[in-house]
Amino acid sequence: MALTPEPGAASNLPAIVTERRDLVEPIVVPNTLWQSSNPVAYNGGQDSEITHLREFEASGAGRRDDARWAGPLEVIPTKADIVLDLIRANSLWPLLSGLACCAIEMMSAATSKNDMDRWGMFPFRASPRQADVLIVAGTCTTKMAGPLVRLWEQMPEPKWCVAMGDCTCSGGRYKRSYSTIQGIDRIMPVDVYVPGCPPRPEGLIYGMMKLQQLIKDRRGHWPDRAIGPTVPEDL
Amino acid sequence: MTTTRTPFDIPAHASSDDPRVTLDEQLGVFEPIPPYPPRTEREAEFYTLRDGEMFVNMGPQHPSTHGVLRVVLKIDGEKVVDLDPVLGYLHRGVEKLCENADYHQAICYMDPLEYISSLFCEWSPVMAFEKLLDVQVPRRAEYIRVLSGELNRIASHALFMGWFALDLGGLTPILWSFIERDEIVEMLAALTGQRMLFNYFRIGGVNGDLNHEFMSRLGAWMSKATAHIDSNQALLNENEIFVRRARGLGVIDTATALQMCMTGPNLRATGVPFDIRRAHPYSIYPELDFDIPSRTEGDCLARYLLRMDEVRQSLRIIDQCLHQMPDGPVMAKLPRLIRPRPGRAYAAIEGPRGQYATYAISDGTDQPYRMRIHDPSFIHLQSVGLLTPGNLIADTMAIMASLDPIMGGVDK
Amino acid sequence: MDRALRRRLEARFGKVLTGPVRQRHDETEIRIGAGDVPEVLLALHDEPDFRFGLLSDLAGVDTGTSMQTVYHLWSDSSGDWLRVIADGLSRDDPRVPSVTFLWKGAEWMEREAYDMFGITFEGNRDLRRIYMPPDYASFPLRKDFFLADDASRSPAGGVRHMEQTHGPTNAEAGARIRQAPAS
Amino acid sequence: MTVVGRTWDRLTIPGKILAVVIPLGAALTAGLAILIAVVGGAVVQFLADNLPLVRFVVAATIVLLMTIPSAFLIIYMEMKVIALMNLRYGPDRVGPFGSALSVVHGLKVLMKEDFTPTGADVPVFTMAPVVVYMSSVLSLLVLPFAPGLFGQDFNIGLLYFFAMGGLTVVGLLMAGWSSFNKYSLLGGLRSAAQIVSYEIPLTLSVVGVILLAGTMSLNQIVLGQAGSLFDWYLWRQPLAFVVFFIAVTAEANRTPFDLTEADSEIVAGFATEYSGMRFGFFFFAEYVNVFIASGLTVALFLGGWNAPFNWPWPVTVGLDPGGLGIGLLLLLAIGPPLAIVVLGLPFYLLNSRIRFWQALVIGFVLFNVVAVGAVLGLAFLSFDWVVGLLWFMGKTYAFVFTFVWMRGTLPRVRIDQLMGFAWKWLLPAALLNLFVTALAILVLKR
Repeated sequence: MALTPEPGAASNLPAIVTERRDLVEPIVVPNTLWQSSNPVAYNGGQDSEITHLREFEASGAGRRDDARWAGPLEVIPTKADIVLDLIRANSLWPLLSGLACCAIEMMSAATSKNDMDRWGMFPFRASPRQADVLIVAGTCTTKMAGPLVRLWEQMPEPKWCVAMGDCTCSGGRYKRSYSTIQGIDRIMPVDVYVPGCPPRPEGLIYGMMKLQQLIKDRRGHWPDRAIGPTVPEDL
Repeated sequence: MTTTRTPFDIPAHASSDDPRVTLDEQLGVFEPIPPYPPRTEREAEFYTLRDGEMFVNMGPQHPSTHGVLRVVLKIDGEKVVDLDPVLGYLHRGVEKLCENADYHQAICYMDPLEYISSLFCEWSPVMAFEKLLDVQVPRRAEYIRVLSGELNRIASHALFMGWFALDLGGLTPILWSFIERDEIVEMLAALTGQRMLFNYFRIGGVNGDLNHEFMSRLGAWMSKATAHIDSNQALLNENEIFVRRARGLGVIDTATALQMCMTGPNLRATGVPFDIRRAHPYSIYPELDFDIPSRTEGDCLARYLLRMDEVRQSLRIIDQCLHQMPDGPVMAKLPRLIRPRPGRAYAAIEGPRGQYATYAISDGTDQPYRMRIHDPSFIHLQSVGLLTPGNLIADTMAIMASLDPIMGGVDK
Repeated sequence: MDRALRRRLEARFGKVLTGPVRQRHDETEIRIGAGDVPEVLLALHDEPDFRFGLLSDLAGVDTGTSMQTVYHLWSDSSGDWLRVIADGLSRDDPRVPSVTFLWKGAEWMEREAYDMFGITFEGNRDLRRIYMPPDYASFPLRKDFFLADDASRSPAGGVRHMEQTHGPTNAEAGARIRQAPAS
Repeated sequence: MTVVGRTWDRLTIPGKILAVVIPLGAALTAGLAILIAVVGGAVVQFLADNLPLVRFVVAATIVLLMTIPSAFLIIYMEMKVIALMNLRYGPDRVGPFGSALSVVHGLKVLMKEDFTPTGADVPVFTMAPVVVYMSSVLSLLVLPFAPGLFGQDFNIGLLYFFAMGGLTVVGLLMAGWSSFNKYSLLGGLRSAAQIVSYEIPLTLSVVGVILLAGTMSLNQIVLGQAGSLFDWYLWRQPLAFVVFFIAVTAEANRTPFDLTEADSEIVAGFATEYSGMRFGFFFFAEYVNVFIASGLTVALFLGGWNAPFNWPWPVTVGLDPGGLGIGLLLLLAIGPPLAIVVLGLPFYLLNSRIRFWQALVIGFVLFNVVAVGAVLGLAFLSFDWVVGLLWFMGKTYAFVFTFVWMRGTLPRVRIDQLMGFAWKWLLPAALLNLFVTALAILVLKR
């Protein structure tokens, strides 16, 4: 499907992404299909200034594979990775950080009725240094974006992110709001999206089990991660 | 001799609210001091350190801030000297969104405000819109509203109990209270179709009539509810450590509570039996027989025990609703598109945390011209700054939990 | 509806009122000038006729032509909510005396009104932004602040705060400021 | 492609493994034989001359290795017991009944990114977990597990124990200071205040025991409680037992005294900035401390490895395999198959859906169970250290369960209540106990 920009589109935006390399770079996926009825409302239509991920990519630090997956374990035969991934998949400590409504359902998923502990996902760590998976549960506002990104960057590799709820997946019911982020995949990489407003606890557990499957398929590898919304290759 | 340090001495660095976080290379420190000169008297006073004091930045991600509250604590050792709550990390602009939505859609934005007592967030705007429209709600709908509302109140108080215990270090109460909460929420899901954000109340009634699954779940739960609540409380009420920590902590007297505009259980714990269900009756509450519990101590333990008493009263109300519920329609006859006459309406109800109020202005179009949401969490969180100084760090969490704020309601 | 309250209010504040006392449902509404707010509220709070001890709500309103602050009070001597509207604040520089000397709890509500409307409450010792970050420039609940149809499709993708960068003069043709009804 | 390459390709996987292992084994054996022939005598002589040193090194190594499985066991126990107290299942997917989950957690922590925050004092930051862990491990060295089964029998064993336990606070303080984080600092200072305060009633409460036993060697203290249930020091020192148990809970940083890592107050306390295996060390040290606290309580007050009753019958297993002569060989050859068939036959006869080979498999499994049970039972009857170890571990894990139970039930105390409790109640109680004990000994001995 080839789409051409409409004549009225802003010219300072980058072209439509075509390669996988390009998908890694931008934080804000340029939109050329639609124009706001009031473009000035967004500070003159300027780009986002959240560029830390872009700078991180440019610095090349993310491409060093230090102690993330292989590191000192490179000497072990490749098949050992399967075991390591199994271990990682079965011990996912979420970060104890709820943003809004979904946090209650996240807690409900960990409590007696829907016991996430059964899969080894229970010890909710209060400190990001010890957490493996960031469940972004609830609406992320623009004021919260900075702290949230810092939390993500404070987590040690390997780490994963689960976007829980419509607000974190795409903006949800706050899609017109002046102060919410329209999907957290604009500021940080996301591995699993769990839609729903809020999703049931079973939904979150299903998402976490999907994450386990992804880990077993080696999805957490940093260079393979696409930053930004998941856009089809042919767009 | 005390040395003081003002914000001007600190080299400029990025604000924590700025997404482009850059740590100062040489310092490597992130002080919560704002990088600009103080703009108000209070800010200047707070962000000036005396000898031996330091700031601790609690939040926006902290296990016991009940969401994304950020509290800057000024501590001297373990003692909290002063604190400055920083809000807005969950500000979603609901009031503005409501002004851009029509009357039915506006109710949909209400649910996520106080997400563990959503029905009360819907109730006050619905009542305000009904006042604007001069609609008479069918009696059966009123009974269903009270019934589901009181169930939601019990769920909310159950979570309060769990969180309060969790912030005091207890692990088990929250899991036990979540069992009750899950049962109630599943029951309401059978009634409303959603587990948390019910979106059940409509202008002129409720969305649907009682159904079989709801009634059977409710009956099964009611038969064992009292025993469950008693066993959950036995875990805490007879626990010496818990009682010693909560008693005499964060005492607030009646005059101060009224000055702080407090309502609900937090006000009633100081000795004023002020409950909007009795003080300014609405719905069918005048026809129901229930007590307004109140306590005189005004401390954290009183606030906790008072909520537990309220749970018992709610059970009474549910029982009466089930026995007295009349037959009839559950929705008033209304046009699809609502255009109230220009005017203003104010409606307040008693929720699990206090007074939920909505002030709606209509300009004759199908969208509210202005919709002001008054939320008790927002008001009560304010008094943390009054109650905490002089106590220890651990008490900050206990006091905050005993006031029971929900950040969705605080930040709107 | 409490007719006696209306008579008492008219008798006590007859000179100060800028409009008629209105009553509808269980609400009584009076309008006063911004400068009279402290005296009127102090009288309502203290005098034995009224005893409005509880400030139920404090809100700002942008009527499109002027600003208002609205106080809702509750008294155990009356069955009505009393709404006090301080009317006629200028939209360029809205100023009104603070009521924190009566209700300390009004402080955050005034901060919120300042954050959302830019109303300056004189006497509030902590009047700074409460929801939006300190470097935010606009006042979102003002009527000349327009929302996008869909912020997620805007160029900045909703990652930044939405700011109001234009006054009503340079708004496009379709944009019209809603104005409150005359009532 | 050479001949070797083709041959290699034709080999099956076991063949490839054998082709590597057999030459390697042969070479190693040959090398070892030469080595032993050349320097063996000297090494043996050296070891024989320095037997205490050898014993110490071996014991330290074994104790160090022992901590890891016991920590895993306690972690699993805590997860499962707290889950059951919370009316949920707890881990049940990884391993049988989720028993492998604690190992999986441990291995995962091992493989996380090792992280040092900006501004941290790197050497101190790196050393802190090691200090904490080693102080726990070194305390284990004097703990008597069973008669003849202990690391080292110091005559100042108890003193050494408290000295090593007090070293923990240094590690926690190092962690709190070097992390460059205010929560860590608060946690470290809290732990310093807490452990230093509780060290005093802890030490004073055992002085009564020392007076009674007349020694500070833990082995001798346990021997002094030999006999039945009523010879334990618990009955002669009940107040000391209560004081000691409370103080040791505080020393091990367990609920309700877990203020140093109170996650609802100071995020994770001293461990806030630690990730990866460094955090793992803290995590393990906590559970090793639980084990040590329980073990010490058992050794001091509950008779250590002594059975709670006088062993009522004399145990003599007069088994002489040599007496059977050639019959032993026949028994070994015929006995097991016969036993397998005999054990499996009922399943074949009673259940028509089980085939014969399946019955044989069942018989084989049952035979193994029976054989292992018989050997263990024989060992239990023959060797007193097996009996002692079982009693010691049973009592110790009962106490570990108590610690877990308290964690599931109790809220956390506040720092001022904690300190006030130590100084206002525990210390006077410990002193009172000391004076009363001393007076009683003085009066009774005269």
